[in-house]
Amino acid sequence: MVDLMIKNSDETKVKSPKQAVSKLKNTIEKKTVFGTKNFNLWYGSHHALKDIQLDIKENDVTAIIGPSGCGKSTYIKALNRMVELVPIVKTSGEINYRGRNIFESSYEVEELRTKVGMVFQKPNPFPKSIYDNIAYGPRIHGIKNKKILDEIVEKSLRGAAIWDEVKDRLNQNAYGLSGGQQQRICIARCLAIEPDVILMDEPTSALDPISTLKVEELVQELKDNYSIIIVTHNMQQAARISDKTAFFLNGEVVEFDYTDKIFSTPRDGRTEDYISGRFG
Amino acid sequence: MVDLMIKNSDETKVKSPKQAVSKLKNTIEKKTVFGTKNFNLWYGSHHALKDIQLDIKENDVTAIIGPSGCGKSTYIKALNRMVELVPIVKTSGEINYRGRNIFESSYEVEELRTKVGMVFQKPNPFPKSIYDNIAYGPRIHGIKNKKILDEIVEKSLRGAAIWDEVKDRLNQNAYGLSGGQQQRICIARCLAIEPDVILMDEPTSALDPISTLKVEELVQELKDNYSIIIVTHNMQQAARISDKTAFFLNGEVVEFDYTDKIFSTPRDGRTEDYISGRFG
Amino acid sequence: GSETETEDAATTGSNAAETTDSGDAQLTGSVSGDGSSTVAPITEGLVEEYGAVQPDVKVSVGVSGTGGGFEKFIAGETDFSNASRPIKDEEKAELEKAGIDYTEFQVAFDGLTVVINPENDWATELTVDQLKQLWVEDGTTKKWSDIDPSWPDEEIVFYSPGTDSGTYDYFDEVILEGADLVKAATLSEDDNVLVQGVSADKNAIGFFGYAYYLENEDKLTAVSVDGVKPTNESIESGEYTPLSRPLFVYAKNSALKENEAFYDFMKFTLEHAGEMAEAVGYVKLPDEKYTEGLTALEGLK
Amino acid sequence: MKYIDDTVVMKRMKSRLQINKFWKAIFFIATSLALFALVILLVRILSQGTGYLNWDFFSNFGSRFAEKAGIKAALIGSIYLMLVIAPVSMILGVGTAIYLEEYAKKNKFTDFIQMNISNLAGVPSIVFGLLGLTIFARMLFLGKSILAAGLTMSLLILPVIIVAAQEAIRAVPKEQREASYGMGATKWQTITRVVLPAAIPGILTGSILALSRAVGETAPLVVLGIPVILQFLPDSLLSEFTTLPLQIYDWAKRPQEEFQYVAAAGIIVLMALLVIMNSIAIFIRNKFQKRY
Amino acid sequence: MASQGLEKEQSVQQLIAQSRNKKGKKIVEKLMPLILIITALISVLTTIGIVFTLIFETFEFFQRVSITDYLFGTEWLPFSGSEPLYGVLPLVLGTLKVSVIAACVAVPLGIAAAIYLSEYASDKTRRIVKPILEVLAGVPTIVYGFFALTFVTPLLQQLIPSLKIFNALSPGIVVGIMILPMIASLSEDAMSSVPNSIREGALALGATKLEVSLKVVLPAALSGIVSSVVLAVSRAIGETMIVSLAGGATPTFEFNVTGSIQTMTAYIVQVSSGDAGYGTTIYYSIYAVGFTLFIFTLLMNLLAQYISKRFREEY
Ligand SMILES: Nc1ncnc2c1ncn2[C@@H]1O[C@H](COP(=O)(O)OP(=O)(O)OP(=O)(O)O)[C@@H](O)[C@H]1O
Ligand SMILES: Nc1ncnc2c1ncn2[C@@H]1O[C@H](COP(=O)(O)OP(=O)(O)OP(=O)(O)O)[C@@H](O)[C@H]1O
Ligand SMILES: [Mg+2]
Ligand SMILES: [Mg+2]
Ligand SMILES: O=P([O-])([O-])[O-]
Repeated sequence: MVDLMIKNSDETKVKSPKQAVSKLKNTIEKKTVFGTKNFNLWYGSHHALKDIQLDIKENDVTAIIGPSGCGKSTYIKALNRMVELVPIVKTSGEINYRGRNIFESSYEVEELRTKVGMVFQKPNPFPKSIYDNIAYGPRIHGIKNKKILDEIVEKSLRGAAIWDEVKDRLNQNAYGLSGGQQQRICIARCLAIEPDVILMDEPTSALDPISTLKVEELVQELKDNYSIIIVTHNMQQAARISDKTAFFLNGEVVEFDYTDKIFSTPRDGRTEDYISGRFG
Repeated sequence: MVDLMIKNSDETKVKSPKQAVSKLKNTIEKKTVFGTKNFNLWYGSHHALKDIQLDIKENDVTAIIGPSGCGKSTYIKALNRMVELVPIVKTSGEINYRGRNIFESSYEVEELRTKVGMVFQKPNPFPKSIYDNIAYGPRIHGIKNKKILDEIVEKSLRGAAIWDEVKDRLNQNAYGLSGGQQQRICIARCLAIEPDVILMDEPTSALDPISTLKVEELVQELKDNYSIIIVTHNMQQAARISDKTAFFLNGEVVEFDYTDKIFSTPRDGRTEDYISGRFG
Repeated sequence: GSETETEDAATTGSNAAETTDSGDAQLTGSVSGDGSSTVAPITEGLVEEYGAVQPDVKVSVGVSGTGGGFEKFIAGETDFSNASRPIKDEEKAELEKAGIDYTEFQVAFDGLTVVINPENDWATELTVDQLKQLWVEDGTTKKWSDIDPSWPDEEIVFYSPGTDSGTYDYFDEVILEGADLVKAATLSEDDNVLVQGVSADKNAIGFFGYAYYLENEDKLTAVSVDGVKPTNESIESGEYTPLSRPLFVYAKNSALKENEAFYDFMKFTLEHAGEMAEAVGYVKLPDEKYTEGLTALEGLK
Repeated sequence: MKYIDDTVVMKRMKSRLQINKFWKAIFFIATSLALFALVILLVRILSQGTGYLNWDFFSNFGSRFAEKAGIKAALIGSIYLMLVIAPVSMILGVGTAIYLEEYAKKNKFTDFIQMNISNLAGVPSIVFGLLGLTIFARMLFLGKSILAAGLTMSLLILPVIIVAAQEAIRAVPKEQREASYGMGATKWQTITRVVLPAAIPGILTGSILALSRAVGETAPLVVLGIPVILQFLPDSLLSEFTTLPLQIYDWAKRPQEEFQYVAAAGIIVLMALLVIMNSIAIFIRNKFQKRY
Repeated sequence: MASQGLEKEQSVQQLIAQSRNKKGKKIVEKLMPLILIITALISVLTTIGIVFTLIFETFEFFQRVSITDYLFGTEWLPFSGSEPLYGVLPLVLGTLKVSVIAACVAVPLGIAAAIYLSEYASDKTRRIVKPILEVLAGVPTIVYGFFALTFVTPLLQQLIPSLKIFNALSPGIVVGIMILPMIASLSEDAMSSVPNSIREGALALGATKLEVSLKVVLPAALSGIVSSVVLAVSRAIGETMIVSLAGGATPTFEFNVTGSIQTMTAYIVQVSSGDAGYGTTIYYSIYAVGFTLFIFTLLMNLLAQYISKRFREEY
């Protein structure tokens, strides 16, 4: 896979010296967060992910695009083993998180998930106060000290760029907020346990344009500290915010490369068809 | 409104003589099916449609585009008064169907809806056999003769380009079909009462690419006999299949014009932003 | 009832010193009984009055019917059982099997009263034979004229207590001598319904406890049996036969011994049953019967 | 060729609309009829019983005199009974529901439990009475105590509570659970901190309705032999006691006419208790109506 | 990871790591499913308990009375001094009469009310009427019993002079009133769970509400409606106090509904609150009747489940 990556980037038409340097740096220096090897996944007899090979690098924003039903959500949910909540799921192959196969039987899912946070398609705050929403993660992991919790809540809400909007009503129910605010609360909730990676499954698809913009900006800010993997059906969004893009089709990775490469000169005809809106 | 139309088409850059002729013909000859005058709609206190002015012509495919929540579905549902199923809805202004205001108190909705068929976003066949699905409409209108019903069913299924796929299993439950097939069954069901206008609310958004293509082709065929109004969030789709496009934003009609005009040289900056994917 | 016994043993211990014979001393403890719905009103009155004398003794009485009461008595769940008929042989055997010794006390008379509609002026006096003729099932549809040709040629409407009541049993035994009761009869466990039925229909006849008749004297006519009308006097004196039946309380001997409160309550019962019976519409026994009972009770202490 | 003749369609339209109106009226009348039955029932009871409703009625024990008869023992007994039934049935019911909804795999055994629960829901209450008599009163030596009756009634309403709790738990969106798991929460943490708090209104509503059924039940208590004549209040779970429906049943069977009115007064109290419980349920349902 | 904000320069992940691996959490995680499965088994134990309680005494009963006499006998005369007869059919017939009458009252009214509430009534009406109906379902059955005996029967006697004080008609109607809310409420649930999209599909074709209700919603909700009816009827079969009070105590094998009857449940009440001695055949007979009743309701319930599984609509 690493070979392939280098080959890919060789093929890329380098547009500017700066870009070239940054890409080279990426390939050489950036550590792999998630290494996916020959990964297959079945829902019962339905083969939803086929032989996935994909290396996701530290501090990148990686976008996953593809038409409905191609397996985007399935893949991202495999990364924190959320997909196992569906009882009929079977997998083969490996997904290595920081070098260790997460499907190893000794790997505790709870441990993995404290490292790999997730933001969902529909904002899903708990029907609790804003404060309790953010404090939920730290609390379940045994942090009870009120002062520390207060700090974590503030820091996370600031991190999710929503502190100013809610600081005066931390005790109100999170469902009183607008959809966009709710989604940022969910991001803040995720930040509260300071994960290493953040998975986002179409985080803006239920939001209005302005909220979408805010979340997109937030993603750009977060990438300094987190590795982010984002599923989106909005190609412009992928183009705007991601460093790399993977195009999924029918459970396969058709193409995975730098985002500008994918959107300017895709290697695969199907990628081109999809990007130009011929289907999906 | 008619003035506006002419003005609009004057501004359009005419691309070929043939097109020019057709447009001219349109403007002069085509009758108005739905004339919307100063139409407002509120959900409780939420002003969802604001002062809509829109004239929809006979045998056109009119696309309605716009970001989520802008009022597309609300508008299309106002055209057959489906929107009244929401009890808190209030309206003002007029929508004239073939010259008569559908909100007149003496206008029976049942009568209107026999004339104005509708296809929904999610396929919604009845949990009955395919045959009974199609025959439902004619039956409620009192057609009991088995031979006539048979003919109507066949003709409608052919019209919806699904006859060959289902002719051998007309007695099976419609829910056994794929999503795309179900959607064409719903179109056939709508054709069976021979409506004058067909409203379609994102008819392909729940479908796979191939089914989408089939439905799109079908729309093109149907326009010879029906006036079609189609809501879509897929701009390429609007560009591919419609004659005219209305762009909605926040409950207002920002721009309404020939589709090629909208997609090539929109008058309004917001239209351009939307089309180029800057939001939505 | 094992835990009741231990609990009671403790209370007996603490009170044993001062309680000699009368109920002056304050007792605690609990007493439980069950059984006949016929006897229940008397017991209820007694429990109510006893509460004033011994407020800390908890007496509870269920109304499961004579048979239901015995069932619980046999299971050892109750200290005493009210009955509107003498104990049956099966029940005796079961009690023996369960190792429960008991004593039978009579507490009052109930005069089973045969009633007719006030408009009925022909059947106010009946003999036991006529009663049997009326009530026995013989496969025919009965008319008044079948009994006496001078009576109307109209169908008789029968009302009887439910087949599972002591009242029915007693009537069946003494009048029908074990033969089946007429099938056309309307049976009800609720005596009020019988009152209602007879008072609404000119051709109706029914029977039930004396108390129900007393309450509804204005709506019903009581039939003289073999020339005797049911009254307090005729029942007490034994003149009203064979339809006056004794009502019983069966007490568990071991409980009388071990449970001071129960002993005291039984004593109170025998001392006051007569007046209470009259108060709720039954008939008291001749005084010597109660004295006999008290003597027997004394011996069981 | 056109199959649908516009003029025919329009002609038929009138009669179709008329038929619609006619049936709407029929459906409305049917609904009203049910409500009307309730009104008659209430009016009758109120007109008979209000005369006997006074403070003495609440503060007196039973009596052989109608004027002195009160429901103290029965009312307190019914309330005590509820205090046993509520926790027992809710712990068992909610526990079962959590097991079935959150833990149980979809297999034959789970199906069997589920089927068993629906069957139990249909078992006549009197059969539960026989069960309670044999198991609780006799085998476990609980006699005619509050505990024995409470356990019997708990089993009687258990299926209802299980089903209500299952529905409430199922109604918690799976996104809520996913959010919790996504933060590394364990299953039990997710259940106690996310699922149950969200499901509590539904569980309570269902439980209160089930409890109100238990309060009105008579038949199992008759079989258990719960006493009607007593002049004391229960002081422990093993005390004997009586309940409202039994007391009412006993009064209604008395020869004296006045006791019919006393019974009606008892019914008013019982119905008031039920209406209060139902109102609490409705209040909870409306107050905590799902917000997601 | 960024952790500047926190005191002691500790990151949240470090704090988490510290409190990880506490034994308690793991034990709870393992223990709870076990505790919960025990609670789930209580319901199974209850059934087993019921079956065993009934079976032992029923067995004793059949030592004394032959099964064929019991199952096919048309005379139920347990109290007859001369020759007691234990043919259960009159009790079954009494039960059926009441249940059928109850169903005749409750099914049409209940479904009509369900249609009204689900398809015609406004949200507000529904929110008010449904709880009121639930009150009706919650009225204690003894209250209904006296209602039947002292109100409905006299009323009916004005219309049908030949009606006896005890009859099948009046308790049948009142049991019908009692189960009506159950049918209305459960059917309404079934109908409102038919997705609105399907309703809209029909309305958009110009169908009237009636046509939508009867030809689309009703068939789609049929399994739910039918199983609500079956459940309600099974409730009617098991109903005790109403029939004890207003049905009478005369088991007859006749098909009229104006005369006194006895149901299986009423017989059990009669004996368990009556005079029959412990250990007598009569005493054992209530368990046999209870068992019969149990089988009846079991069959009804299985039928309801079968219907709702077999005919569940997919949409
Ligand atoms: N719980 C499930 N059980 C069975 N099949 C499933 C399940 N979830 C998803 N699938 C199937 O797996 C395939 C991939 O689904 P997935 O949700 O990953 O698609 P997606 O790319 O996220 O689509 P979308 O853009 O609609 O979210 C689809 O064919 C879907 O039908
Ligand atoms: N039943 C309703 N009650 C209250 N508000 C509603 C209702 N339906 C829609 N709205 C509001 O009206 C506005 C327009 O909604 P509408 O469904 O017409 O949008 P749309 O353009 O069709 O969006 P989408 O692309 O998501 O379908 C939105 O703000 C929505 O929240
Ligand atoms: Mg997805
Ligand atoms: Mg829409
Ligand atoms: O309750 P009984 O007196 O009829 O047994």
